[in-house]
Amino acid sequence: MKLLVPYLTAGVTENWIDYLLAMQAAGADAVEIGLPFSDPMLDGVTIQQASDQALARGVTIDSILAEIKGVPVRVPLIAFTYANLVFRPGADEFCRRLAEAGFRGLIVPDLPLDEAASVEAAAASHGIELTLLVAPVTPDDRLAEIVARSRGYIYAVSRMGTTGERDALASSAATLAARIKAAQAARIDAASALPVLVGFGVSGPAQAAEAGRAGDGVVIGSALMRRVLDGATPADLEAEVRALRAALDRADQEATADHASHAEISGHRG
Amino acid sequence: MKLLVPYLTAGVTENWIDYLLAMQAAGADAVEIGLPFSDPMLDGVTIQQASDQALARGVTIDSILAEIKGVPVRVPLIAFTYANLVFRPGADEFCRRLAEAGFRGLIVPDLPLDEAASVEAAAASHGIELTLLVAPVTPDDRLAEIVARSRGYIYAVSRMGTTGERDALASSAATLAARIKAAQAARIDAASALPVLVGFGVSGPAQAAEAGRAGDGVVIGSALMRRVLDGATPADLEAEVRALRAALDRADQEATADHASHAEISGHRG
Amino acid sequence: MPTLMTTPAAGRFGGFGGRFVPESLVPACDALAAAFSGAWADPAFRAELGDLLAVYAGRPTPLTPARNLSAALGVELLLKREDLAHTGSHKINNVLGQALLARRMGKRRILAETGAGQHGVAAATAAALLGLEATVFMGERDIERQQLNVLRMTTLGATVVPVTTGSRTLKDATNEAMRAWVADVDDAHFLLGSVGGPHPYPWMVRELQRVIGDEARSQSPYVPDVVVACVGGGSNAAGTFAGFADTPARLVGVEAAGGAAMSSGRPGVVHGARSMVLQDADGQVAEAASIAAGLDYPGIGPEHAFLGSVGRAEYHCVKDDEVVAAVRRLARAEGIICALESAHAVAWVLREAGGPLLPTGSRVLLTLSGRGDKDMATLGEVA
Amino acid sequence: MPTLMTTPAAGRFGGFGGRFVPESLVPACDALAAAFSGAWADPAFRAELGDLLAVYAGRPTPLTPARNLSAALGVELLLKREDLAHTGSHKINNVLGQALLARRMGKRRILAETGAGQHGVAAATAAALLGLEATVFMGERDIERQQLNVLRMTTLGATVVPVTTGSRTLKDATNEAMRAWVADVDDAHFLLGSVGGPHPYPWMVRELQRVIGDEARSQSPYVPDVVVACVGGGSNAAGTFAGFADTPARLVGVEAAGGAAMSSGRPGVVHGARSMVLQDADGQVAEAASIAAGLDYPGIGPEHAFLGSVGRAEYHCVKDDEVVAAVRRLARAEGIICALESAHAVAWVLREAGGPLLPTGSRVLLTLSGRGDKDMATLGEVA
Ligand SMILES: Cc1ncc(COP(=O)(O)O)c(C=O)c1O
Ligand SMILES: Cc1ncc(COP(=O)(O)O)c(C=O)c1O
Repeated sequence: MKLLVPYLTAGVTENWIDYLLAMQAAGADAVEIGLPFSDPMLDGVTIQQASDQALARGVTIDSILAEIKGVPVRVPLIAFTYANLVFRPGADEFCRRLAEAGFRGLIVPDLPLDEAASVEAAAASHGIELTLLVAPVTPDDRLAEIVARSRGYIYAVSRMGTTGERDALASSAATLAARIKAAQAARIDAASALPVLVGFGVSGPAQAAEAGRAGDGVVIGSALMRRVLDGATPADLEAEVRALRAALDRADQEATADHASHAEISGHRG
Repeated sequence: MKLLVPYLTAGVTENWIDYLLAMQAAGADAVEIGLPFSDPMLDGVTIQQASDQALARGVTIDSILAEIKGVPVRVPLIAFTYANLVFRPGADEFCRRLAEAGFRGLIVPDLPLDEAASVEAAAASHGIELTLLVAPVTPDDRLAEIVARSRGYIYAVSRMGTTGERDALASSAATLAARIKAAQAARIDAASALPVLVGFGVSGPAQAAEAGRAGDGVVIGSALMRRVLDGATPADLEAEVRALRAALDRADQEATADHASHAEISGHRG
Repeated sequence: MPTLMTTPAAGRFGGFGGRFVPESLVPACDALAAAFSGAWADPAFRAELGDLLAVYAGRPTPLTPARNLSAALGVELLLKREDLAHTGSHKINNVLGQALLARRMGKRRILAETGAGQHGVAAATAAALLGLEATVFMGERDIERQQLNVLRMTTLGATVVPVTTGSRTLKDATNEAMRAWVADVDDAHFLLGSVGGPHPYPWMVRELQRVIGDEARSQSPYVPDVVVACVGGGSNAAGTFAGFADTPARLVGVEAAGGAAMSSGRPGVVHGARSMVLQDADGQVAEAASIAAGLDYPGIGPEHAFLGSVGRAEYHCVKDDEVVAAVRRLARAEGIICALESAHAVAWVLREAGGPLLPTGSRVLLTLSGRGDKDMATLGEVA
Repeated sequence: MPTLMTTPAAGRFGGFGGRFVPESLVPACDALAAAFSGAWADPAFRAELGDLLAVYAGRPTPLTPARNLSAALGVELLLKREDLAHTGSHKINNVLGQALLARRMGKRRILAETGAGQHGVAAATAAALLGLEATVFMGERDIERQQLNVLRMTTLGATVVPVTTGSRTLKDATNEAMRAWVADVDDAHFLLGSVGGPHPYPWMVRELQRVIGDEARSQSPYVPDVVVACVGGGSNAAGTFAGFADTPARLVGVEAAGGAAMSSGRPGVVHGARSMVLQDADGQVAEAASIAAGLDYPGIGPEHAFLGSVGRAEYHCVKDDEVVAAVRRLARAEGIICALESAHAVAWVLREAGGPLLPTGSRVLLTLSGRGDKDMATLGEVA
């Protein structure tokens, strides 16, 4: 089965939790929860706008975590945010609060390998999986190290660029996923089994299927957040995610004609 | 008798000749006719405005001279203009045209002694008297030379500054007139007999009388041109000049109680 | 004295600096660091840059004794005149170096962020001179208040991209420039304008700006007691300080009260480096607020955070009204209209001269980072 | 070669020059000529001026090879960078000299006329530096199109007097300044901005500007074939030519087509000197019309009239649209935004390069008299 991981900016609207539940209902395998940051350096216009909108509504990390805590989600939640929000309270405290709110994983796009050590340690001590990103330009030796150190899954950045919808999936996505797979094949530890998710600029069922074929699944953010910003209801969004789910499953069935695929995101929520 | 020389910007209004006749009728001993120049460097705002207005009406030197030629004026006319208008056709040609139009004299305020030779020669050859100016700052030796070379009269610039009305006559006027008189007294030629006229910033009967006491007469320009620009009729202007005449005559009678004064501007118009 | 202002290992200045960038930019930062190391050690590169600085940019800039102000204030004030450098500020020192480097690296384009527009103008200038395409990102709010510089950039052939996100000022322009870099990292060099950003920028830009301090040091008849410069990102200050770090001179950076990362900020990570940052309790970056667009920035270069933390440099701040008064006072006393940014340093001297921070008789060297033509409209409004 | 550009006897350059001023000003002109003769022969005065030019005004200005334009045009083009001088043009050379002289003569005030505002800014600057009061006369029309410079002058503490007479441009401002001088000749020095006016101005201002030509001569690796400068009143050209008058270099002055006193004027007397003047059949001075406020003047300095009459210098003219194109071309090719005035010289080179007036391979030295910041609004309008 190919994994579907939609992205949702926390606090983007008052009823943002309803979108989260809709994503789960539509068959998401996990959800990336964007903790809005004032300076989202790696995000395209859609997610910038969603972040600005959330911050303008007055949400804080505390208010987001408090809201999320009581929500009946079963799928793993992965926090997606920037380094400054992690370091401000301290990586340890930050991860503690994430864990307490029921988060499973953390992604910090402006925290490359070289700067990650302290956060990796803090995350590990709180049972939070710190997922690292691999880019098309990442050299082999570095890629191998990222594969070794990433937890939860491995995030394959499909293209050089920011998040955001694109007309077509970049060819670099397939190449990169294959390189990651190759690096995993050279290992015998748990890292060899981590799913490879393709993200950044995947939009629509066709691209999702294509990205799914390249890796073990997809992360879809801007395409969904665009709908939310444009006023889609949770039900609208659920339909959108269902369509992605279906496209992904179809791609998977075609693929399993050849060989089996057993990707899974470790752990389910409390 | 003290001499009264009013100034009139040629062409300032369509009926400017009427002002000239009014001045004569009111007892002017001579009239300075300003030939308007685009850049009247030594004139204050009033005469600048009068010049601008005349030029804006489209007058030219030719048109002015043509208008003046047929006019029944008996008093001497003295052209007051700037060097560039003299040199443009050439000093000789310029003076020829002045003479032909019936002018008696010429004053060029931006033509100091040192630059005057060619114009002096041209003027002399056409019977035009080139009057030179003396300023309060003119040193004695230079003043003596101006006295020697000035023709028609000697123009005592009453103050350091441009033409234009002032609240009071500068004390420099009396001092300068006295210095000129002293320089004349040292001579035995015609220059010793030239009238000394005080001008630049003389306005109103009281100042005219005061200036008249200082020298042999006054030139009054801005104060009259102000009235013209403000819409005074020729009759209004005539009254104005009569008042000046009366004040000047009164001052003279008081003075002749002491000693006789016989100033005259040489020559009367054809 | 600690060994300061040398090549930082892995871009770290004590606990500050580093490289907090997307994985996509890591190879580019590595390549840039290697290229700059190579170039900086290459006499031919140094000679070419030195030649441009001299015959093109007008270096050395003079060190002007401010005789009238000195007499009035009771301190001896020397002004390092970056306002006389081509394009009107110290920014030209940095851009010429980076543009030469970009060409050496085979890049076709440069991307730059700008606040006051001085860096944007300088970057557009260097790009024109060296035949590179230039795209300059500028916050919409800054575009409004720095029209003159926008016109200069477009006249130089640069494309100015208005940034409409966030506070629509320098920090957002920087985000946008980095986004554009990620998308075009092969062809484009990100020509950062100050000593912030990921390694190697803080080191590289400081090295390119040290010409200010080196010149001033050799022009000054003595080692001054105090060396003062304004601090936005901190490049003119870093370049100035570099010339005096190994002397007993006190190093003073002056920030805008509304953008005082050192005085009011906390450690944080923005734009690729760990440094001092104005931010709220969550870590959301605060909007700075200064009359000087070039200081309207919530962060500061990491080396300053370090120099401050170890006590080698002091950082103070001045308020907008002091700054406006300083522009006027300097103009009337010395006939020099400096940039609002530079006037921060002047304002500090005006305020402190004769007091405990700057006792009577002090010998002060102040870097006048730029000229004030660009600020005349702003100044007209507060008249 | 005739003996050119030496001290003119009684201020005469052949049949041009002289002193056509009201008697009230004659003693002041005499005193000024004597004072300048004395000062110019006084090593202490020269040293003080030289020091200010170096440590304050940023001299020497560089001589920049315009490599990209040279390659494109097929001529070797060197730019003398007066745009880098303090206040942004060559005008500072003259004002520092005259302001020092004014102080030496015990004057308390300076009066200045200005067109583009560059001379006004420079005069206000020198006055501030040397503790003199400054009053600057500026045509209302120029005030409108050079707002930036008006703000600079008032920031420097000068009083700007709008002139509402005549064409409300430079010539009228000059009239007004001379009127003001007559009224305050004891206390005030009339700080004329170009090589026009009565003796000693044309000679004095040329001597104060010859630093341009002298520097360029010593900076240039060769005697150029052609030396080019724009001509308003003609001070930057005169200063430049002075350095090359005794060489075989051709001297070329470039006027605005709408203010081409040499090409379209006739001998005449304005503002105290006999020279070439745009005028009508009566001798009424014509209004010039140029996009460059600093060239919007119907006259020219008398020495140029002389150099032209004896064939030592050539004078050509270019049109506004060529000038605008030249600003843009230079900006994009070399990263230098020059003043609209200076762009006249550039435009002539652009037009003639490769033609009979400027054959391929010519070595050209061009004085870039000022920078273009002040013209950005104007340029924006013709975009
Ligand atoms: C004139 C001037 N000074 C200072 C600065 C601040 O930059 P930094 O602190 O990097 O010198 C700027 C930035 O735009 C500037 O234009
Ligand atoms: C930059 C610049 N160049 C040239 C001129 C013309 O003056 P001149 O011909 O005396 O050099 C001016 C006058 O304002 C100017 O500002």
